[in-house]
Amino acid sequence: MEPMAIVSIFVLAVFVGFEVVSKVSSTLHTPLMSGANAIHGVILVGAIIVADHSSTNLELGLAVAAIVLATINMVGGFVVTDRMLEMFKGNKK
Amino acid sequence: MEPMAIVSIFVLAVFVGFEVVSKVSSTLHTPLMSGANAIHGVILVGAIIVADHSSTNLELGLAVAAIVLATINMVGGFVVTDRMLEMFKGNKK
Amino acid sequence: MSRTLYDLVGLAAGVAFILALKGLSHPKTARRGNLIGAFGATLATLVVFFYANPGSSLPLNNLGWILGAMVVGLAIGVPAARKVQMTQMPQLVALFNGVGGGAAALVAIVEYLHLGPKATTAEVIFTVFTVIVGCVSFSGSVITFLKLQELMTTRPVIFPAGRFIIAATLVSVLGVGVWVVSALGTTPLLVLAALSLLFGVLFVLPVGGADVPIVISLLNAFTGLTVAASGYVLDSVLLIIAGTLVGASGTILTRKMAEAMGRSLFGTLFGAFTAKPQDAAGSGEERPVRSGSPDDVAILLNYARRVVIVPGFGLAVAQAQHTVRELADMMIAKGIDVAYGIHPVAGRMPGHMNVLLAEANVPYEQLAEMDEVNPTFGQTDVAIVIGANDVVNPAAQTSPGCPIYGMPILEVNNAANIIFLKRSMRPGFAGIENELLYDPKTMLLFGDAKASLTKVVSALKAL
Amino acid sequence: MSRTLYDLVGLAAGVAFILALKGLSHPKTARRGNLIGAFGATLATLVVFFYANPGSSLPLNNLGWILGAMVVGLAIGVPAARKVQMTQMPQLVALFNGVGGGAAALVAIVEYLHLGPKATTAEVIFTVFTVIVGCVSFSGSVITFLKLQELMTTRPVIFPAGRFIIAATLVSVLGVGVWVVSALGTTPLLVLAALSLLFGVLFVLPVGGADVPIVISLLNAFTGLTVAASGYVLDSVLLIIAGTLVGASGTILTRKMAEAMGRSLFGTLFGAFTAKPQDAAGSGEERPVRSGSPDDVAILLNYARRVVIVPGFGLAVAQAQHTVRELADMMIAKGIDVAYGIHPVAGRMPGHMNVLLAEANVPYEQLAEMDEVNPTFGQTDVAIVIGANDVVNPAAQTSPGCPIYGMPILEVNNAANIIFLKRSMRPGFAGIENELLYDPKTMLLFGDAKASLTKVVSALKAL
Ligand SMILES: NC(=O)c1ccc[n+]([C@@H]2O[C@H](COP(=O)([O-])OP(=O)(O)OC[C@H]3O[C@@H](n4cnc5c(N)ncnc54)[C@H](OP(=O)(O)O)[C@@H]3O)[C@@H](O)[C@H]2O)c1
Ligand SMILES: NC(=O)c1ccc[n+]([C@@H]2O[C@H](COP(=O)([O-])OP(=O)(O)OC[C@H]3O[C@@H](n4cnc5c(N)ncnc54)[C@H](OP(=O)(O)O)[C@@H]3O)[C@@H](O)[C@H]2O)c1
Repeated sequence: MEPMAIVSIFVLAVFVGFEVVSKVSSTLHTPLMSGANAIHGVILVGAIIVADHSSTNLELGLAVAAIVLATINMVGGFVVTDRMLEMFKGNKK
Repeated sequence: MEPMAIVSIFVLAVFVGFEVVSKVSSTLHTPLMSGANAIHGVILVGAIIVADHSSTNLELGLAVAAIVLATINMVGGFVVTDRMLEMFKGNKK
Repeated sequence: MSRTLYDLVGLAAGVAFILALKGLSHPKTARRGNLIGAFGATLATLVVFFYANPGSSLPLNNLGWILGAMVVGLAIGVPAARKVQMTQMPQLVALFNGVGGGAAALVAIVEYLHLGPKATTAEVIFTVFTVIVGCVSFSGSVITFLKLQELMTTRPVIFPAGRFIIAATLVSVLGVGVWVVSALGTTPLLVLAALSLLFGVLFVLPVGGADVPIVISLLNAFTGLTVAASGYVLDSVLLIIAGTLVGASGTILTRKMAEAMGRSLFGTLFGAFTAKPQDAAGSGEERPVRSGSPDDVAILLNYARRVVIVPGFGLAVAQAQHTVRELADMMIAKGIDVAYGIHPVAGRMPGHMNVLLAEANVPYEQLAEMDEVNPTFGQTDVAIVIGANDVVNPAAQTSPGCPIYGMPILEVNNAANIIFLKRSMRPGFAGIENELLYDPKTMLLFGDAKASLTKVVSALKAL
Repeated sequence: MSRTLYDLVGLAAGVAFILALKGLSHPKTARRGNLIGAFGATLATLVVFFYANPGSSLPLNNLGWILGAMVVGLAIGVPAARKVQMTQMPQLVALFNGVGGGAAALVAIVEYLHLGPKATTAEVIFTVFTVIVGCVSFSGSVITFLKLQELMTTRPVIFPAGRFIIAATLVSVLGVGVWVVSALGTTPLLVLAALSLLFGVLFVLPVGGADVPIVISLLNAFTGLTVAASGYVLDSVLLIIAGTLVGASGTILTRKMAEAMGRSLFGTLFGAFTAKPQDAAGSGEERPVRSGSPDDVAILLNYARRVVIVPGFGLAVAQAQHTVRELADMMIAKGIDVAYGIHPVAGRMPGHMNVLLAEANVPYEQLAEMDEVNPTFGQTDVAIVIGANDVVNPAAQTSPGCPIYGMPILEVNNAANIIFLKRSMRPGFAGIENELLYDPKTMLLFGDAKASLTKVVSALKAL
């Protein structure tokens, strides 16, 4: 993709990121942090891609480690966030 | 630019557009509409570009008309918005 | 100038537009936001003069024509924006929007002529979109201008078989659009433009006057999208971002305005198809009303503990904002609790009353929004309605058939006394009668709002 | 699967992440937001299995390894997330963040090895960025984990000439970074990784325990940026969008957290360089305190008109949230006005108290935020502080040198009576003494919070 396109996407995503969380109340700081944390676990996709084209054992070993770590980040992150938020449930009905 | 980049930029810009105005109070509806209106006057840039590469009189004539209209839109829009907002000034200090 | 630098400046202008919209959404930063937007637009305009498009060289071809056209645009736009009266602001915004749509359509047409058969299918599709929407925006805005300027009736124009004609026009617009995409050529494109202009007219005619600002806002969002589409054809990130921003924020704004007026967006745009023309002067019969003198009004006000002032379009017409402030200050000095009840659509544009009263330096705290003031009418001794009508009309809550049905109103009918300052028994913008004028607790003070208020002020001083 | 479809699914996942963050920002939609995010992540993960990258074919190479590694990750991540106690949540979030950063660094390293000399300069620069920041995030998160888990001291670790060592490490990290960009090669990259890991440790060590959540949040934002950078190298719009979103929202969130704790972000990160180690037990002298029995406490509560409950970390440790609710319900039944005063950083993670009390089904209306409850302490008869300490410590307002100076506190010192439920005279997280414990209007009830509360409840029943 052209550099200009990437810069534009980056700048716009920065604004979206700023705006969507700009009104969060302090009650939700932790779940939001934890949810955002889970989102960057999507690096799993990158880890799978590099595992696919690993050609040496070193590469494959590192890629497999990356997959393990990224999976922990992603899945664990969403599960733990859900657990936290579940506790708010009682009052929100 | 690649179609994918354009689609991404479009989608992100839609979110930015939604988010930035989502909290506007009804007091500011008109100035906001008028300001947004002025912003699309930036089609002036497009009008200048097509005037530059107009090769027939028909093209040039239409392009010149587009420049006149776009300038009215852009400059008039910002000026009128500023006039409206100037009136709020007294209370905002 | 290199392409990269040119694009980066464009992106910077796009960021300026984002910051502009953000600023415009908050009272404290609104003016600065607008200036940031103007700065971004200036930057973007200047920079095109320093970048040679592929196949072109600097200085730009036709530079004289370009600069001349800009000067003409400035000579028209600036004075118009400077001189317009506050009451005519909405018309002007409508016109500015329309010319923007027109410009986008023209740009698309020129680029189409220029590209000729070299145009890709995607480019042709975007061109067709821009021409259709730009033309609709242009002619639709002109009609809204005529309605608001009262150069034509403000009421829905319903003609026999109207909805079939509109539907047929839309179908032909789309048909010709497909024709352009498949066959190419100048003629189909001009036919498309003509049909789109016609559709714009037909689309806006049946919209009731009260819904006109919603339509302006919607057309504004549409024009934004045409600019984004032009950005695709002209390969300009700036136009894509700017147009999309306006399209998206305009859509949200349109929805918010419709909400503030208690209308569904869908109903606004298509409801008029089925509406029956209303009878302007109601039943026309002569019914008794209670009219009073400025002294009567002054006495009523003098002994009140709480007074709510409800300003409307007539206040703007009479330019009575300074006089009303004088009256309010006098009452406050007498220890009376005074508030202004501001309806979101009082006047002829959203926020109109805020603008007018701010101009008169009315302190912000005295302005109460509808939701805030409505519960207090029960404890209000006098509601004084100055040049307003529709925004206090109980018909909006009680008669399902009427054009403003469903709009939230200022419930002055709950106040102990109601005073109306207006010139006649004529109805307001929506053209429907207001039963409240005949209410036993209502007193009417006929005359121009400013003149009447001046008399009330003198009478109150004399007490 | 075509590239276009693959990219569109990626974009859809990006949109899901936007909606997730948006949802997570509002109490009503938070849980749904998280699920939308999980959905987006699942979608994005599934789709890579169906798209062959350039120079590759389906099914993916090393598919067994890939799936096996994912199973291992699931087997570790899910139980950890399921079983962790609420009090240990922050540690877990820190660890999850760290492994994410580590994964990003590993991905960058593998891609670098794979590309070899074919890598463009831009790709190498992004790789260097990812390796540095990913490694810092990884080792920094591990240290925060150790601090929070109290496997090491929670106080700032200051070592002689610390700031010079840190600065020197940073300079070498950057130097090696430049080396990698100019010379390429595996060795420099691994040196870079090692130095970055070291820098991460040194960077977090001097941060005071109270500021640890701010650091976690910052590292979280950093990890986001590394993911965006990987997106550039791997040509994935999804990773660019997702990473940037987390980077941007994480930055805002970090600032907001720092504000809630009354700290400047800069001071948090660099202030510790100059801080002097605090003396844990204050002056160490034995001063008289007033301690009471559960009966004394019950009597005080019974005759109060307004009671504010201030929960803190100790409540979480003792799992006393249900007992405290029982106590509150009893008081409410007696007609006492009861509110919970929630400090934004009470406990060990922002919003910790809300989570705990919500778990105990405390009605939302009874929870008062700091700004809301502070002005009411003047009319409060009893403030009952349960397992909290730092968040009510007036030193935050009065002694400029102390680690929590500047943090807004719950001003229980304005209440007529203060009751502290804690186990000892030991200080709280920040390790500083609380003068309030020696205040004449303070009564201490020593013991585990849950046990003490149970006794108070019985005593109150007996009255
Ligand atoms: N705010 C917006 O965005 C917007 C935009 C377009 C349309 N609208 C519509 O406009 C209406 C606004 O309601 P409104 O109550 O403000 O206005 P209105 O219903 O139009 O009533 C205005 C009243 O002012 C009186 N008036 C006119 N000139 C006057 C003068 N010089 N001195 C004293 N009275 C004068 C008129 O009666 P006389 O002729 O008897 O004096 C009229 O009854 C609504 O229907 C709304 O939907 C609003
Ligand atoms: N919320 C966040 O994001 C976050 C994250 C990290 C750090 N922090 C920091 O943590 C602190 C939070 O303040 P805080 O007032 O909630 O906690 P605190 O200052 O750490 O005080 C907790 C108190 O609870 C008592 N305690 C511990 N276990 C107990 C039990 N089982 N029963 C009864 N009492 C018990 C302890 O005293 P005894 O040992 O005498 O019982 C201690 O004094 C602040 O310094 C804040 O900056 C906050």
